Amino acid sequence: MGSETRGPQGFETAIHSGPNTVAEFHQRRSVVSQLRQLLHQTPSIVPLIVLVAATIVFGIILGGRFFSAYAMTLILQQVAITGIVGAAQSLVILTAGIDLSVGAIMVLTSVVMGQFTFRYGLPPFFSVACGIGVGALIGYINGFLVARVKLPPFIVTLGMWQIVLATNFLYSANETIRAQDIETQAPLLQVFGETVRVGGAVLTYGAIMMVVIVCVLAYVLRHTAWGRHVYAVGDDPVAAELAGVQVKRILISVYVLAGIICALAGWALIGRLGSVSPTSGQFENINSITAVVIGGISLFGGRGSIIGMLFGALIVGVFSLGLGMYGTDPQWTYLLIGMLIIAAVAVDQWIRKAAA
Amino acid sequence: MGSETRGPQGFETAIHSGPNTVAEFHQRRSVVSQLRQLLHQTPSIVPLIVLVAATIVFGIILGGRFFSAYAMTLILQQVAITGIVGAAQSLVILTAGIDLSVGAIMVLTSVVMGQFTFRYGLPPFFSVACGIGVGALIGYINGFLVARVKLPPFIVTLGMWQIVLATNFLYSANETIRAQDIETQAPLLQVFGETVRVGGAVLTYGAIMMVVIVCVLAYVLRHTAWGRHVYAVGDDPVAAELAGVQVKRILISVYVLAGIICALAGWALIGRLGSVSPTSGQFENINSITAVVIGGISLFGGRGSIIGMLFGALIVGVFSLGLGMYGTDPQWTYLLIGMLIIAAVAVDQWIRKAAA
Amino acid sequence: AAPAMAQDKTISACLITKTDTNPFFVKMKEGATAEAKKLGVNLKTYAGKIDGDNESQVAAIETCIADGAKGILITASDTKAIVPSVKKARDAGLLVIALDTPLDPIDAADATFATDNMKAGELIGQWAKETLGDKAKDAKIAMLDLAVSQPSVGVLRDQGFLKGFGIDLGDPKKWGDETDPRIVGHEVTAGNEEGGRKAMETLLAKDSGINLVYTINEPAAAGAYQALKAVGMQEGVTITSVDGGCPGVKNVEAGVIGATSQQYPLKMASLGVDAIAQFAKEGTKPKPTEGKSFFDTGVQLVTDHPVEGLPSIDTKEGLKLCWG
Amino acid sequence: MDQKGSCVMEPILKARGLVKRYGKVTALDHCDFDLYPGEVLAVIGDNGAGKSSLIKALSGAVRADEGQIFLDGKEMHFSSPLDAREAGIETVYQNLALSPALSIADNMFLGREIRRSGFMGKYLRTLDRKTMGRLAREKLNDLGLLTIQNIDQPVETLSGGQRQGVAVARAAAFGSRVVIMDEPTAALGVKESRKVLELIQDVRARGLPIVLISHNMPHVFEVADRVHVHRLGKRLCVIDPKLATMSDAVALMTGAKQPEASMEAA
Amino acid sequence: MDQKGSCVMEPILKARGLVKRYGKVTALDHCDFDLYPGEVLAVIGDNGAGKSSLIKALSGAVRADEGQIFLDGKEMHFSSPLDAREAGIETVYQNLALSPALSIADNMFLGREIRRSGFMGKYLRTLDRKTMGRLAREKLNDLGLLTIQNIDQPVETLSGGQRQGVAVARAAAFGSRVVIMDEPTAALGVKESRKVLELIQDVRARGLPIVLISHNMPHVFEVADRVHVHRLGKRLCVIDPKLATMSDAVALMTGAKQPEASMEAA
Ligand SMILES: Nc1ncnc2c1ncn2[C@@H]1O[C@H](COP(=O)(O)OP(=O)(O)OP(=O)(O)O)[C@@H](O)[C@H]1O
Ligand SMILES: Nc1ncnc2c1ncn2[C@@H]1O[C@H](COP(=O)(O)OP(=O)(O)OP(=O)(O)O)[C@@H](O)[C@H]1O
Ligand SMILES: [Mg+2]
Ligand SMILES: [Mg+2]
Repeated sequence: MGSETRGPQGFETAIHSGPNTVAEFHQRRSVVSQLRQLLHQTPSIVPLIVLVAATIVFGIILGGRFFSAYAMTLILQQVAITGIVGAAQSLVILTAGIDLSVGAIMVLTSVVMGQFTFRYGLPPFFSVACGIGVGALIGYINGFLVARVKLPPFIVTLGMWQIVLATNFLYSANETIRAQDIETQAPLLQVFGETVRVGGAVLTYGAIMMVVIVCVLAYVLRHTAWGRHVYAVGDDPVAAELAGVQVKRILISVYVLAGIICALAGWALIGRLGSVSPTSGQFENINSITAVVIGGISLFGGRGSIIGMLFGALIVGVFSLGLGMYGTDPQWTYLLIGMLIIAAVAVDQWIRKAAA
Repeated sequence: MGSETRGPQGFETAIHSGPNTVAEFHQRRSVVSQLRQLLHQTPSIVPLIVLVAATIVFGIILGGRFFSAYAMTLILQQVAITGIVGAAQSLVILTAGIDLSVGAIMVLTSVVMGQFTFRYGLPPFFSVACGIGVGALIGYINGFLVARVKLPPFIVTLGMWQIVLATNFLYSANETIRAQDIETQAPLLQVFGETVRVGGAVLTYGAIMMVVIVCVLAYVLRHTAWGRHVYAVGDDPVAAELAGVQVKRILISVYVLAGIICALAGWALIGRLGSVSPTSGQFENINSITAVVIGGISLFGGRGSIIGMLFGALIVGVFSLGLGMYGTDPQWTYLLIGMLIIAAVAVDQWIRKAAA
Repeated sequence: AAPAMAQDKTISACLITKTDTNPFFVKMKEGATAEAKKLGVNLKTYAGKIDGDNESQVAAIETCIADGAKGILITASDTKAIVPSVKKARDAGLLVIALDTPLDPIDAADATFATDNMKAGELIGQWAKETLGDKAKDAKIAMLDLAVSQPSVGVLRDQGFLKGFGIDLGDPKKWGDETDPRIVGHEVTAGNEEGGRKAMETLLAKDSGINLVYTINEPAAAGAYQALKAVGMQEGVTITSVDGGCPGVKNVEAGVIGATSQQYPLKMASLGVDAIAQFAKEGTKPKPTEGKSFFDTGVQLVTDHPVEGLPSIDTKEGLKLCWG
Repeated sequence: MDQKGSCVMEPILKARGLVKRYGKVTALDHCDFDLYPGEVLAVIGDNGAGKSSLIKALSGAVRADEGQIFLDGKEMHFSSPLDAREAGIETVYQNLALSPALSIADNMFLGREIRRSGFMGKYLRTLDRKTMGRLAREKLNDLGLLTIQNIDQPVETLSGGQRQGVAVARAAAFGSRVVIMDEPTAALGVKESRKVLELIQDVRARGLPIVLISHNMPHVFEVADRVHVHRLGKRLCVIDPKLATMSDAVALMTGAKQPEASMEAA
Repeated sequence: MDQKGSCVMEPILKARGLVKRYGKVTALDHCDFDLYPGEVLAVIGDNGAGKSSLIKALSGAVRADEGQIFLDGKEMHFSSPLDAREAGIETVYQNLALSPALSIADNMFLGREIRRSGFMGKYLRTLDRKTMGRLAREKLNDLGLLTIQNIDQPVETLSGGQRQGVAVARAAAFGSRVVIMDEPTAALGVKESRKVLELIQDVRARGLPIVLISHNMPHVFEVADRVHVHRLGKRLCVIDPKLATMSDAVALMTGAKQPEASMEAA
């Protein structure tokens, strides 16, 4: 057994005399590949470009009516709800999940805020808190089922969507609470409908809240440990777990936070509509997913930025307003938005493929 | 360099004198674990058990009315459309995809069959062929985008859903073709509405077609190379590709076949409604996904049986009819079905976890 | 107030419908478009995604304001919830006319051109009661409604029917709380054939003795008929409906539907467009019908089996007046 | 750096000037390759040198951006692993390429299923599970590689070593021209590795040439007839393990030494 | 089969009677384990013997069904890898546990991020990227393991060997009590493997005990102070590589031989 000496095997001695660099290769540098590289590094640039381009095109077609401060801020108002819900959706999708119940949570919480005030006569402040609590609770149930029982998010939230919506109709008895009543008895509920005017620009607090939520989340996702962990969980949950991320806790916190943001959206919805209407917002799940996808966040999780989602929502807003003003049949608008969705991911895919 | 002899390293000689078995372990055998094992091996047993249980419970509550041949076959009739569409959905989900456009394809193809006959005066047979062609074409576009452009199926079919639905409304001009007109001028379109009566049992050709499609697909998936490849693609597309499966071709063929099956569902829909109505079936995508999920097919692809989907559809049918006959508020029905979805996957998960 | 931007010479107006998939609204749109073309009004149309989609309608109103439209015609999805947005539009100087469905409160709009949906329901309810005669006492009624969210049209027609039939309504603002044993059950149909058939089947399984069917609209009625036909019960059961669309009236003619209450969306739409054109030129607003808080575009019972004391038109007449 | 002329045999598998780029990285940089009939050719090189990329290009798993591949002197254009397989090249990939939920038999016959004879097979395309199961068991037994009880159990229920065995057995059983193995023993224990090496020698004995990628020098020097040294995306040289030592090989692949004529294979 | 009594030191990491079942398989079957301060303990065994399962139980990645784990004599109940890490046990898992889309620095500090000092860090919980970047670079350089240009590049852009390096460096840099490495060299080339072995010796020189799982006998016998032989889910024996030969080790782990007192470690 002559070969059984301890220490490095003989043939390995040569290593130390070799160059100490890792394998390196020539790099090509064409303009296209450099562009792709840039786009890859900052994925929210693509939706930004599309947004600017769409705005310019509609501006040229529709002229001053569209390019006015009023119309521009109107878009912001119109996407406020989708933007806020989209922020919740982005969080969930970054963890490689999906939340089909966001719109339902939003409506139910707005109904809770309204009914607690008017049916039970609770102080509006307290009702709002209860609404947010309900949002957090539903989020917690979603999160619990996803993280602990390990059910696929699609199914959990598909079921929850139906459950919450049915609860909403049963609880509200399909009754709308009128704007006048809210105005006189509980103006706090409408606070996000208040506007700030700067020249022709009309900003609602709701729109401002959307921007604030997105900015805060962008900060949190990028600059805090929790944010990094959200990305890690979406990227590869097993690896994240082994690397010391508390995957279950992160997942649950994400769903709870999404529920809370949806409740804020519900509050903003009251401001936007003036009234509390249990039939609103049933399609917010599709709208928010659309915004997220056009904004370049990967449905497989772990990649994308929440700012992109905001651009995505605005793109849809620009298209709807622009096509509406142009006088297109609404069905054509849906058709174009359908194509936009596919085109957006196709571009995204192209960038990724190139720069991988 | 004494250690550099050719041939096995010295220390390896001991191997051949060792036992030649792979590592083996003790096996536990409790009743629960054996049950889990059985359930794991034949995943469609769970939905079957739920189905039987639900039928018995409703039978006890509702008595003879529910346990009649009429009510039983009625459920079959009511789930015929969902079952056919669910067969298409199952195929797609087995490849780890999802098809949100199934319902839209179904409606559009039924409209094409109707309008081609009545607007252009084409022979019904030809119109039906055109409808099936349209279904295949849309399926092909979906498949192309998924397989070749490599876009996520969720996005592709989300966009396609909106595009097809908008096209449907634009093309049909929202006009219904009346049952009487079809009956007199193009009875072929209604053929799947014809009934076969056996005692109190009333079977439509549509329901029979559903059973036939499911059985044929069950055979194909289990006993042909194509079927095995569908599972392999859903299981791990990269591995399947390397192992010699033509992944792209399989994916495209699956989406095309799904489109064709949806077109057949569209034909069956005309039979069921008597008329051609462009507003029907918009939520068939959600219904079919629900059936697939309750039936135990994994949304991650590669696992589950199409027979399970049929049981899943029947479970939903039993619940809606049972609750409807019991006189539950329709809202409660929605709520219960939402819970059913979550419960179904929770049970499934439990089985998998145990037997993995 | 938002500025009415570019002062185009052409008058522009908006039509906002609940959905653009229901034939009723599609026809309304066609009527409005035709009238607008005649008057040289630039009409843009908007719609919600489903019945009850209030948000899309709010966005549509805002778009119209931004677009500098002179007036808005709206069939509100949520008659209460839309009010603040309507107020915004009126504050911005637009004429807002509610079509088909009055707002709540009704004076939230400048004018209302509407069918009385409660009345429409009452007519078929009364007709059914008279037609069944003595059997009305122990009728078995299937109620095929619109949606679980109970949008107001659905509630008004349903409750109108029951009122006309002489059933105690409970809370007239919602269906499903009645205790009369003659009602077999309420099911929802989404207002289309598929839903109509499934709902009918479910109720038939519940009680195969059903002999009277109320349906929210004629597509649902057609679906219900298919379900009855499938079990060979089409002869003994009376179906009533609301709308008066051409396929519906033809179904009355064919005996599929016993009676339907016909409304006039084309009339509503063209009257609305006229009113906006008038307002833009002269600044005058339309006046409501004498004795009512809205301009009633009328509803008539269409049946080939008229009953004593209930004015109705036959299907020949109905076909002349039908929409689409 | 060219193959020394004096060889009378034509290479069975030959590649010239292969280039493969991944974004910024050039994984193959005008790489040449020669495999002669009946030999075991080892490919060695640093991590990231491009060995797997070379193998993938040869087996159709990726398409090279430039360059040509010849099988028996005929230029081939493989656009999928299936093409290569149909030409007789079987590959064990570094990441195995087994479908976890399918059975062992299904996996072995994936993409080359056997249909029943007669009507059922011809028109209904029914698979002949019995024959496939029998053949799969035979092949596994023949190779003496595994003691697997149930040929129908899903691959995911096997241990890592057993899976590796199935993949290797599949390639060895079906390869008709060339068998390629990318690090077949990386995750294997001492005993399991030994079985794979024995298998390689069995296959060579059947006359099939084998390409073996490995980081394990003793294994390489034990079974290889020639050693292709890969460095920085190209073939640095081909050495003869009987003339060169492991130290030489390591020195060459890490760049500590330049190739010398004395070590090169004929 | 118990540890021979005569050892004066207490094990730093000790396990008794660990049981772990996966469905039908019992991956750990009343397994014992002892790691003494300052030593390199190698764990060897066949594929599927349960080595990774043992390591996962020790590092909190899975929860054992039965049995106890002691760190410095105190019984521990790890319910997640984080718990174990906070107790000072760092692990390199067989499948690395890196997040591909995150940067090298992010990965190194995952779960132990450093916050800024002052208001930003305390109330806004802002991360101190600068410090983390600097420290990450220092650790990587200290270990002389990698020549990585950009500490902020995503891990997915690294080659397999470089990734392995990041994982090993992370464990070595942060382990305060015990470092566990599960086949750290399986996918590595000769040069890269050598660096990892040198690193192991560096870490031992710093006084940290190491658990090394490997199928590579020469490596094991080169660096290990004691060798834990794992067979059929339990510890068969612990041998002293200075007393026993590689042949003995292989014979033991494959079941060709029963443990003898003469080989066992003190
Ligand atoms: N799909 C891919 N996308 C991007 N880069 C890739 C891809 N596959 C390989 N590379 C890169 O190409 C180079 C060569 O990789 P390859 O896998 O061929 O190396 P290798 O010699 O097989 O290394 P190892 O010994 O670690 O398996 C590496 O730098 C790797 O990062
Ligand atoms: N997550 C799991 N689910 C089911 N079975 C598992 C799981 N992890 C491990 N096993 C089984 O447990 C047994 C021991 O596996 P383990 O990974 O601990 O072996 P190992 O000694 O590390 O092998 P290797 O040397 O191949 O890494 C094997 O039979 C394996 O199939
Ligand atoms: Mg490789
Ligand atoms: Mg292991």
